[in-house]
Amino acid sequence: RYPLASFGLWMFGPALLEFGNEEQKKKYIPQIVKGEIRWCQGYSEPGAGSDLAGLQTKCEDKGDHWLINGQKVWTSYADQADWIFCLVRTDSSVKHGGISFLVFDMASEGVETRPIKLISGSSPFCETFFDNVKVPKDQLVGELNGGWQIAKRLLQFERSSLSAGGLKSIGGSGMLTAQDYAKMNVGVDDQGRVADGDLRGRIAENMMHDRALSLTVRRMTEEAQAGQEVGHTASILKYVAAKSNQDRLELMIEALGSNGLGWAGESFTDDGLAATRAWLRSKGNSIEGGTSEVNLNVVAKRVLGLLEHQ
Amino acid sequence: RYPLASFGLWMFGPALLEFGNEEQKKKYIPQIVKGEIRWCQGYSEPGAGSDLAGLQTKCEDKGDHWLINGQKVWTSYADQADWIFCLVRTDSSVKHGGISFLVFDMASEGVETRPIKLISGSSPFCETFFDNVKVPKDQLVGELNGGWQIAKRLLQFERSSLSAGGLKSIGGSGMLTAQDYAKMNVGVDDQGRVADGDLRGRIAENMMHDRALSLTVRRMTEEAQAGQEVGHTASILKYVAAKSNQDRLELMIEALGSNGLGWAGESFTDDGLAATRAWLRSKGNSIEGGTSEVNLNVVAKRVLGLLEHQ
Amino acid sequence: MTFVLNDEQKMLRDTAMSFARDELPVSHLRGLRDNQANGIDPATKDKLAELGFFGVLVPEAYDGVGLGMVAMGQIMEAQGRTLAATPLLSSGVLTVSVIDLAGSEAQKTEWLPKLASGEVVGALALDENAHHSPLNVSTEAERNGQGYTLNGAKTFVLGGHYADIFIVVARTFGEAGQAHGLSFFLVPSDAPGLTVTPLETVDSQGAANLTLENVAVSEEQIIGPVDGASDILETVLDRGRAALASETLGSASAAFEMTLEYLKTRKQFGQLIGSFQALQHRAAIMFTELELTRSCVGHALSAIDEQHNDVPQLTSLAKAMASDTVHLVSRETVQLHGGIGMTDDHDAGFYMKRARVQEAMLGGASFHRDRFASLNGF
Amino acid sequence: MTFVLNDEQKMLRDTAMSFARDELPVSHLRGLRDNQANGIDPATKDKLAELGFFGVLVPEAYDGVGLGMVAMGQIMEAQGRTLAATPLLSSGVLTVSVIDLAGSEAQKTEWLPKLASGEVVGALALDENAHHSPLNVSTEAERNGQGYTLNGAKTFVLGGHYADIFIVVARTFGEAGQAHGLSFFLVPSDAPGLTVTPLETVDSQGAANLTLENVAVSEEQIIGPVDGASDILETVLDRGRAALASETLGSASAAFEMTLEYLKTRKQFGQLIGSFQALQHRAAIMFTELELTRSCVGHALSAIDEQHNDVPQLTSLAKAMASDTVHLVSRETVQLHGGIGMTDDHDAGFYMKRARVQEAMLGGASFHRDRFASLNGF
Repeated sequence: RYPLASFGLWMFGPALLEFGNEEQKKKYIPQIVKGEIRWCQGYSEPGAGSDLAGLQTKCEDKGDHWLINGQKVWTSYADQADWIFCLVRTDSSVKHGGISFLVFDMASEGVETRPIKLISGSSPFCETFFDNVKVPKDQLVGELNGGWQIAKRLLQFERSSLSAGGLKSIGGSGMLTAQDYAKMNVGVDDQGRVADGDLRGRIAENMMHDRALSLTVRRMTEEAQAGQEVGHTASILKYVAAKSNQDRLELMIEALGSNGLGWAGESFTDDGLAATRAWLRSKGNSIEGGTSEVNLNVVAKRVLGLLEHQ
Repeated sequence: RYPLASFGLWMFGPALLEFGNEEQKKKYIPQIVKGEIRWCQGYSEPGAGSDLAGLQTKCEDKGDHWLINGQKVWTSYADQADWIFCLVRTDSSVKHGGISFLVFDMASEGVETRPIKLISGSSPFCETFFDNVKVPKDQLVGELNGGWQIAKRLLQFERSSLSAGGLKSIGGSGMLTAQDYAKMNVGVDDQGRVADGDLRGRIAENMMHDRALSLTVRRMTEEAQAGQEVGHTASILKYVAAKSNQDRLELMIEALGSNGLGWAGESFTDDGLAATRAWLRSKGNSIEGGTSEVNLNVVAKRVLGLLEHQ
Repeated sequence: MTFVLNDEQKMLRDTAMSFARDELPVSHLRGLRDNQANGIDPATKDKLAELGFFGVLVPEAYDGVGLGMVAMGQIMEAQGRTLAATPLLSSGVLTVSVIDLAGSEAQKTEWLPKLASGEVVGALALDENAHHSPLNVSTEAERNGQGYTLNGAKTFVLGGHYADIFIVVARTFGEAGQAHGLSFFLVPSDAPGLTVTPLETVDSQGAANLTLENVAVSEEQIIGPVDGASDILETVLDRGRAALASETLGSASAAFEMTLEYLKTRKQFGQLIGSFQALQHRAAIMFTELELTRSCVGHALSAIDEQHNDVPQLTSLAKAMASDTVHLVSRETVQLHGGIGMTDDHDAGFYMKRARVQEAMLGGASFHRDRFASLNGF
Repeated sequence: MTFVLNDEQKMLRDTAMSFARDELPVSHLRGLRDNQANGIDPATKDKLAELGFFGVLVPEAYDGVGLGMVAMGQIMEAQGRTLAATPLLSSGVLTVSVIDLAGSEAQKTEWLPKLASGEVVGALALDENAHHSPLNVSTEAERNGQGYTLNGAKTFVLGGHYADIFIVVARTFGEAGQAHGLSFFLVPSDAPGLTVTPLETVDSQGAANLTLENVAVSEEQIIGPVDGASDILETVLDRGRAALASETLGSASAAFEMTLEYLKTRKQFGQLIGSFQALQHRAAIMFTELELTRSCVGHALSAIDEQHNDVPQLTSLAKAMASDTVHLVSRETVQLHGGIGMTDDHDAGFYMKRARVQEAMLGGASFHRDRFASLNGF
């Protein structure tokens, strides 16, 4: 069985070490390390996407247990997970200061999951519903109403894992490229250049940005090794990676022509069908793990020091 | 002598007819119609560009006269004008409701003008300074503190005159085009196509937008004749005209290569030099008469009905 | 007037808009997809026929209404708004135009009434490669005793999965790439040697690949001059491009309106997302491109009806602008909807998928920029 | 390490940055312009020479410091920040590189020390057309008894108005467009038959057109192999492109910083204009492009020093990215400054004017996208 290691090992584990109490560490860390328990994370809600702190899943103190009601969305692999770590609202009079962090068993009564079908087809994402779910009191991690601090730390882990390489693999590296398809489907002139100079120029421009992104990742690595501050440079990566990958796949679909317009069936090549699905899936790159709009806000405010309206 | 008809005849005249008193109409309208008096308009200030109502030129009531102190900028032909119609601040406790509309003689003591040199060279624009300028009381047009209403009406006249055709003539129609220069300087293939397919595609795209703009102006005209509401369509024209003209001239400079990089001298052709100046001058298209940013705000709010933050 | 509809056109537009809105909403396409109908929908076809839509370009003498391309554009735009899956473009525009412009009196009398009534659905089988390239035809029509024998293959034939008859463009002379030597052949879908393979396409509207193996056609099945089809073909394609540009404009407009509505209702950070200035400017830019595209499409349609001599340039303008605009709008539609726009439950993806088909068919933006540049001498 | 400077490079960078900031601010170029100096500024040239900048690429054996392109890139970037008008690119990069890479021992001994000390200023006379096109050389070098006779014309020669000597690329064989048949000739600016016409350029930095009418050169004035200059030429040009990309990056960065400062101080509607989200996003996008460009420029410079075999691809990448970025930033700089940015009193226009020269020289973005695509096999 697929261990779903990433959520436990890379994200929840480190957070638990930082924010959990001794008992919790003793109970969960060994399981995480062994990969015995498959974890999922309950963060986004239908009304709380970019504005995660707007979440409304209600958690009431019932004396001997917490009572959870609400809905999560984009819960990866929720339908296969054993446990969830979850942000809930324990105080609705304040926004960030009314959020708590709980863990509980996905087999609890009142938990239901429903897989989400994407525009590109099936996905690991689920909607997760909580209907009067009872959670033991000792499964609160950190302080009551102190969950936002843990959430922020976890988001950092998530964003750093959505690096350039991470995104590109979504698109399926090893596939043929836009320029391959352009050569095959549009043809070349006597110097081997893609006959459509307009398309060729746009493919070259995208390749250049892609190359520039790789070089920027390399520059950051070297600068970090040399002890230089690289936070400013890092802030642009997610935005650029999403845009570059999306543009790359748009060009691939354009170069494929009608070969890139299939959904299924033997009249299309596997490569062509994979490109189409990858193109559609890539549209999520600029939404998941922080939208591009939020990325640009962050660059403008934290890096460039531009203020909000006063 | 150049009558500077436009400001008097097209803008101030109609406004005077609407807002002036009988005496003022009797005094000024005949002069305007005969073109005897050259008018200029005192609107923008260094601190009040897009936010025109932020103007600070002070006008004090001194019993038998108004006393004006302050500075105007972008006053076209101020150095050749006989009279000015001018927005001044008569109440600093409110913004729009503290503005009044005055006319006065540019030969008044305390008026000074200084021509503005643009990045493209000399221009009709001036800075205009008022140092204790005395203006007779009967030269207030409309109500005291009622000048903003007149200003808005005048801005409408101005924007409608900055139409597609208006902008293009700034760039000097009749000049050779980007595609002409591309053919001459980049060369063509055996089918007569510009050899640089990337540049060629971008020129075609710009021509298409330019053509689309002309067709949109034509569509508006026909729809207006047919009694349809065309305000929504009109709102995009200034923005598109500025962008299209700027892109056109950027492509022309690119196609000209080093022939487009001259400032003066006989080593460059007159056409090439004119293109360079037109290219630089066109950068003002998206600033003067309402910036493109303000245009887009207007479309978003008035046409699309999007709200401000609440 | 070029841009203002006359009363007849206005009425047709209203009818088409109501019909699409009430009977062919996006959920209708979703239903077809979920039932594996591959865009085939005889009930809808019959309703369209009843409304007379298939006869809009058919002259009255052949039981059509002969209203022209401006009228047809209104219907196409309406269908584009809701992503209606119909064979109107392939049959009512492309097939009707070939027969009307190139056919003999006998051929017109035989086929146009049937096409106008929807009794027969036609499709134009032209492209053989992944990219639209009208002269790039290798399908061979070899002279035999009684007529011709066709051999070759056609790819991604619009409406090909739906068609009762095909207009096959084949080469009676010369080589792929040459204008001279193309001819039209009318081939029934059940002709021996013709294989029609339906395609399951990304937009759920379907299309078909054809293979022709020794398909025998008689002299009577030739439409128009032998070797001389290419001029008429270009005229027919320009009608198709203008019609498709109208459809594309409709889709882009509807996707934009859906997005605008979302900007006005979705809140994040306690604010309507449509009150964020960066999104306001992006919405204003989309609106701008839509207005520009509307002018180009309207002008192309009326230029065809008025037989202006710059129709090729104007249809390339309309098709390129419409393609670029729907590309922009479909990307922004998903992005501005955020996560919900990525789900299959939402309509955003349907617009995006159809958009790429609209862009590619009958020449993408890059094809038409190239053509526009050549027509402008550079 | 590719991107991290060593101590020597860092020191040089600091020196160059301080020098540009303190002694060559944009007002210095403005002063030169207002005095009709056409970019010629002997005092600055002498200071650059004192700092050793002309000898950065000259080996120590010839009185240079031999620090390489990464080092040179730091100086170019510094000069780009303040739009310094100097002959460093034409003399210290292009001329030095031709002689260092192609010259004989005697030629190096004669010229490199003089170039390193700034005693002699050189320029590379290559382009003959409005667009950079290295093989498109028609200037003819005809064999005569004692050497060669040169006839032809060169256009917009960088630093040509400044130069004491020219490296003239001329054709000893074949026709314009061919790689084989090019040779380098060293021609003093006072050679009989050579006319140097200074150009008054938009960026106020100057350049020159050359005409060569029966200019006689001796065997000793040939640099490198007869007919075989094109490979070395490409290497030299790639150094020039990387250096110019560095300069361009410097200009774009400085213009961006100036704009950012303005966004933080200018108020309209009672708000800092930098608090408007649409402008914030545009600023963030500029910052992004600058960061990407910085990586490409840094990598191109070090790849040259480390003699990677993908230098051509990397310099095209750096030059195209730098050109596109400075284009974007220079447009936004004027636009975001509004009216004040349109006035000659402001520096925005100086950046825009220099930007178009930086973009066009040694190949614009379109030239380098074409080259990059060809090098990548499509």
